Amino acid sequence: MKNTTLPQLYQEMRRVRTFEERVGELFVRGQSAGSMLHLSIGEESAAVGVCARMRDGDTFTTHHRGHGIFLARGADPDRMMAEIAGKDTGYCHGKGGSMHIADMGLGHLGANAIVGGGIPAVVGAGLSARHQKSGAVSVAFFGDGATGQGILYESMNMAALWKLPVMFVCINNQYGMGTRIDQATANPDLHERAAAFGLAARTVDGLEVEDVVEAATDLMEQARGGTPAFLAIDCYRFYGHARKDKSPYREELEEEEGRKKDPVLQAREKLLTTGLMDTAELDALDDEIAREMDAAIDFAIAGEEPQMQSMFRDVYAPTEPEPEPVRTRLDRILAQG
Amino acid sequence: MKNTTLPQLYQEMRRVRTFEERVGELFVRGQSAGSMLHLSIGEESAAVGVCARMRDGDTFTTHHRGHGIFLARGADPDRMMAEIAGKDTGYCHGKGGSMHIADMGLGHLGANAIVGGGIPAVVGAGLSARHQKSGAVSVAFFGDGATGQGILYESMNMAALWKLPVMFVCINNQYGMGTRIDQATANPDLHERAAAFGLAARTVDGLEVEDVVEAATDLMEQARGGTPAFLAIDCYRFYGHARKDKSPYREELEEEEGRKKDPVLQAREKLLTTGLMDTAELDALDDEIAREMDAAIDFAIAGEEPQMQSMFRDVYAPTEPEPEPVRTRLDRILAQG
Amino acid sequence: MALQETTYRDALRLALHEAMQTDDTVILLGEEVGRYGGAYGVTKDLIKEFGADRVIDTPISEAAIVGTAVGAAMTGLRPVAELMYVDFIGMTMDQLANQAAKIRYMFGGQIGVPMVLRTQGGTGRSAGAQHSQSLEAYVMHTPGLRLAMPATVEDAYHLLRQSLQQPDPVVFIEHKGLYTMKGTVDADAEPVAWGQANLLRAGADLVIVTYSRQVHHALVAAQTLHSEHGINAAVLDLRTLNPLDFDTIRPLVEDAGRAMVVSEGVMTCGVAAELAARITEECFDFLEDPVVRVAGEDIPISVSPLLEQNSVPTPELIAETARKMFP
Amino acid sequence: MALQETTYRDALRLALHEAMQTDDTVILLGEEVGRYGGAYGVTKDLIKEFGADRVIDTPISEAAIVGTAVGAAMTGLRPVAELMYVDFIGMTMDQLANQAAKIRYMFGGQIGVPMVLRTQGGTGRSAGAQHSQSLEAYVMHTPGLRLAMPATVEDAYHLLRQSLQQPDPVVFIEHKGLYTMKGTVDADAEPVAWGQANLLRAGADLVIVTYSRQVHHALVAAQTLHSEHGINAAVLDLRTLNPLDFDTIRPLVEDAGRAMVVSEGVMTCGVAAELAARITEECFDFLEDPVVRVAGEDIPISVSPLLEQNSVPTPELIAETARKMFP
Ligand SMILES: Cc1ncc(C[n+]2csc(CCOP(=O)(O)OP(=O)(O)O)c2C)c(N)n1
Ligand SMILES: Cc1ncc(C[n+]2csc(CCOP(=O)(O)OP(=O)(O)O)c2C)c(N)n1
Ligand SMILES: [Mg+2]
Ligand SMILES: [Mg+2]
Repeated sequence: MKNTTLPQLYQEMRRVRTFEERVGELFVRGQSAGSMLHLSIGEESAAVGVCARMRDGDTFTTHHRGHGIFLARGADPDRMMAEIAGKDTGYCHGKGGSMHIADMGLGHLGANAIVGGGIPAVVGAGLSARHQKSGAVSVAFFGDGATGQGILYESMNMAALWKLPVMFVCINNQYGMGTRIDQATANPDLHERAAAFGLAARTVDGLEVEDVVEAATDLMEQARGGTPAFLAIDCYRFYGHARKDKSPYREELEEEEGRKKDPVLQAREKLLTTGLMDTAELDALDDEIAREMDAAIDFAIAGEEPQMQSMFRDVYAPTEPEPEPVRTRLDRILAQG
Repeated sequence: MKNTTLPQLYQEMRRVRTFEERVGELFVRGQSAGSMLHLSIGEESAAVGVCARMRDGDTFTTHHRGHGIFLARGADPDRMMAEIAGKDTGYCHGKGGSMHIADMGLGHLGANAIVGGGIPAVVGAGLSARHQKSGAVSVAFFGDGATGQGILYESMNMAALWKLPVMFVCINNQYGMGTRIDQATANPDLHERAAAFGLAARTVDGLEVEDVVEAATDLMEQARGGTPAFLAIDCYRFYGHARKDKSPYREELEEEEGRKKDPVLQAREKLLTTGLMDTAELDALDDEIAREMDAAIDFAIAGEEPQMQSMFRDVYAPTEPEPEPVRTRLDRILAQG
Repeated sequence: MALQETTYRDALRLALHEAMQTDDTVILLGEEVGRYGGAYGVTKDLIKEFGADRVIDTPISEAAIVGTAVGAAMTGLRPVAELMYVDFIGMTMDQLANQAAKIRYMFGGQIGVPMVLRTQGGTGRSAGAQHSQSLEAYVMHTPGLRLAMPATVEDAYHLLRQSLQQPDPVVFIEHKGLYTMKGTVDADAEPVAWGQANLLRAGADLVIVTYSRQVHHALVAAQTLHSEHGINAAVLDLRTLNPLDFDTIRPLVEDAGRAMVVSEGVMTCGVAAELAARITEECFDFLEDPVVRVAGEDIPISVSPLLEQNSVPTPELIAETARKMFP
Repeated sequence: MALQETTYRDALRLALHEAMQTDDTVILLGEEVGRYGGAYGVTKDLIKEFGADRVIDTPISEAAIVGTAVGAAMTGLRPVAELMYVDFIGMTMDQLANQAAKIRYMFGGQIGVPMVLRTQGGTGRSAGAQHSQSLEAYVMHTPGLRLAMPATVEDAYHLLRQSLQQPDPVVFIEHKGLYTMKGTVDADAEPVAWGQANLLRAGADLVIVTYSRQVHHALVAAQTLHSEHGINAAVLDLRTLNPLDFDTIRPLVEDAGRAMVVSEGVMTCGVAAELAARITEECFDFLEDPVVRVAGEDIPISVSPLLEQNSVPTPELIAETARKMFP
């Protein structure tokens, strides 16, 4: 099993943190495609802790705040950043962007800009895994806000009924946009709902990444064995919902407290206090990661825009004719007269 | 509180039973509008037991198997039967039929042919009741099959969050068409889901109507007080899903056992054994009800078909122009040439 | 087997059966597709042959059924999801239009979603406003979704087989009024190609462009027009609305100079609008008259059989309208 | 207050504010409409004035939001539900099309559903395939639903006020590209009546029929056509698509003899198809050319700004196309 020692977990979390900081920078520099950029700063242990237990061949979907998860599953930061910039060199040739990034090679069945939209796909992937006897698990990552969506319950019910190798991971950063979880439900103990549908269900605090790994180990094993699982991971969304949101709806004090629950710093402290790594080593690692992510920014900015003609590509399979452009069609029609 | 003595409850249940038998007859005589007729035979205690606790001004929605509920709330069997026959004399002038019957006077916000489709409306009615300080409760009646629909969970979550005077009543007749409840979920203890969303939740056996009344009394009081409630009522669907279904997917033995859970006979027995009514009285009552329902059939059959022109009525409010009929439009267009 | 007398319903089952036999990745999922055999009997007994792992009865969860099919299709299966009535498509439109239809595009061509969503629509059973609709326009308006609507027994078989070979999601809409229709299927014959319209009746005076059950209404009307009025109407069955075979429509309309489009869906903003607009654009100089739309009334469907029947085009309305085109 | 310099966004807020002040039964509900003030700021601060019982923040449950509005409207409230993006309409289509739209009809006229569903659509923010669509055609194809799409600051105010007086459900679609547009509102002036189109520019050579943001593109194009090519194009803003004001369209087209329809929605089976078909039917003998459709490409929207912008009609495409109509 890769990436489960604390130094490894720290490294992965730091990569996520730094990547997200660079995404913010890309935006500030006016180089991102739009402002719909949702940073997962503060949630790194969820992404890294769960992905530490995923294997080659496993599949997953994410919500709109999925950069960290994808990175933790092995994504190339260059192609990610290029996609976020809407470039042809990105994972999806600039068509998907931050909210619709995917990579079949890594089992990433797609991020989703529809809250809850990616959840049922893992049920289907679970059917495939069973059919193919591949031993793979499929994991749906989503936010606390997605617990408002009925499709989550439909999907959990099916997974439990069919005993599929499926896991539901709810990254509870306490907010859906400006709505705190206790303003969105009368019972914020989210795992209780999953239990009521017959899933193995737990909530874990995301402060210590190792706790997340422990919970993920337990539940993913159950899921792989045909008892679908649900894991809620408590954390805090450090910044606004998207790049332009300054979270005016939150008290400063709350934010201060919330940002103290920093899984990256927590792991760093622990590495230091346990003597697993010293400051120099950590600084060197952080620097190396900073360079990696700087390079991703450069790669993104240097990338070409997609070609205009690519607009009509991939609506249907490459074997099929492309849709006729409006302009071509109009020319043909007007040429009659 | 009306209709809560056992003789009254029996009378209401018998009315439902006899009405449904007549609906079957209407179908056999080729006088119903179509075959999408869903009889609630075996489920009478659910309709009668819950409705016994509803008051003037309360509102409700039902599923497609809602004749009994509507009747228990005071519907006129004549106009119901006429609607089921697709006649102008029916509650909805033959436009709605068995699955889309409603009466605003009795607070019936509508039956629904969409499984789960009528559920969220009670949340809205709950908002209205609160806004108007009317003290009314709004009750959604639905089947076990509707627990597959995400909108149920969305609605329960909202009701609990907003502390609305709303009640969810799941009539668990063990089947959604040919699918037994344990083939539709890994955890058939349906009330647990509601509890996980923060509702007051119970399951009650529907065999004894008085048990249903007791549970409904408890939960409706809570709902009226702002703790929304969920009640699952266990019973058995005596016959097929709709008029043409002979339930080949059920074992005969199971059906035999299931039909022993007959709330109407159970109440009758109890009336006899406790001496509250004797056989002669019961027979007289049953006869009177039979005559009432025979009259409903006659009324339905005697009713006029809707007028063709009524087709364009009530798409929009009466103050608005009606949609232009295709025929009129075509005539106008073709007259140009 | 080759030539076979059968029904629309059984031809559909035959197609599913063969697909499941020849391709192990084909699975069926939907409400009542297994033990019950499908609300209209299309999947009858398939569970006995292929087992509950491949013929999967689902809870009543339309949105997740479609979403599950999307995920299955992305990971190597070829799911055929069933939506019991097209009227329930409203619950699935997000999964259908935002997921299935857009995944290939959003992800830059990395992967397709080769699923089929079988469903049925139309009037004819006094089933009321929520069980009688013809909602193909929602699908046709959604780029990325293919749309097939068989009118004949042969096409019930061949179009479904072809749908199961498409690389992209196909919405396959049957008509509830056709299930018991009889006809023949020749499983070995070369079928009309996917995406091609089928000229079921030639006629030099007028082209009636239609699909699904209205094909039969148009054929009846064409017969009346011929025998009673000497008008020769061609009847073209589109078979698929996406792709739309305009290459077949164009020369027919150019020759006849008159076209009528017939659709059971409500007129406004429906399939008939698209067909009329397109024919007009492409064949304007050849048209003697405006393209005439005969379509569903802009109203919900009633349960009353009388109102129901008159809410959608009838053979009489088609014939009567055509006759008025020749004053 | 009377005449007021404001923005599209603030004009909408003004309309909501006044409606809430004058009618105690008006409530707002939706995701982030309260504390957050709406994703695009339309409902900013209304919660402060009217409280959380009338400005209701909901969980992320689009289907139940619409369903709740339906129930509230049936029991005496006048709910204004907000769908943050029209792209999410797929989750609500059952509640919208099978419930809200059909309740009056199915129940034989017993009751209406006087609710407004406010939402916004369109391109312009690199928001990608699931946040940039123009889905009004789904609504226009659904009998029972009214459909209003304001293009101007005045209409943002007046159409919303009027929508709040309709006896039937209104889907009210704003355009995300217009929120910061400036203009004036005269709250005391007699507005253009509900259901009437507004001729924003006269012109004898060609009628451009459009709505929402494309009105502005058409006006720019008309200006270019006039100044650079001497072509006089009229620009008609439909304002509501249901009701559709054909009485205003007809004489304009009959006079000009040439018409173009412009819509940001995808072309196939979209609003442009309906408009083109209808104009052709009704004005056939007056048309020199086929009615020309300038509409969204039949593709999803990309996040890349370059591809996004070119996926929908631009002023340049409108002008260029119009020019070609006068060879
Ligand atoms: C179906 C749908 N509804 C609403 C939105 C708008 N929206 C985007 S993110 C978001 C909040 C999601 O909260 P959560 O699931 O907790 O994820 P987080 O942003 O906190 O990571 C909302 C309401 C959307 N994108 N899709
Ligand atoms: C949305 C939707 N899906 C499927 C159906 C078809 N259908 C009608 S009733 C039914 C079973 C419902 O079961 P349940 O909710 O238990 O009610 P019951 O029939 O047992 O009273 C199904 C699947 C429907 N009408 N609506
Ligand atoms: Mg969150
Ligand atoms: Mg049931």
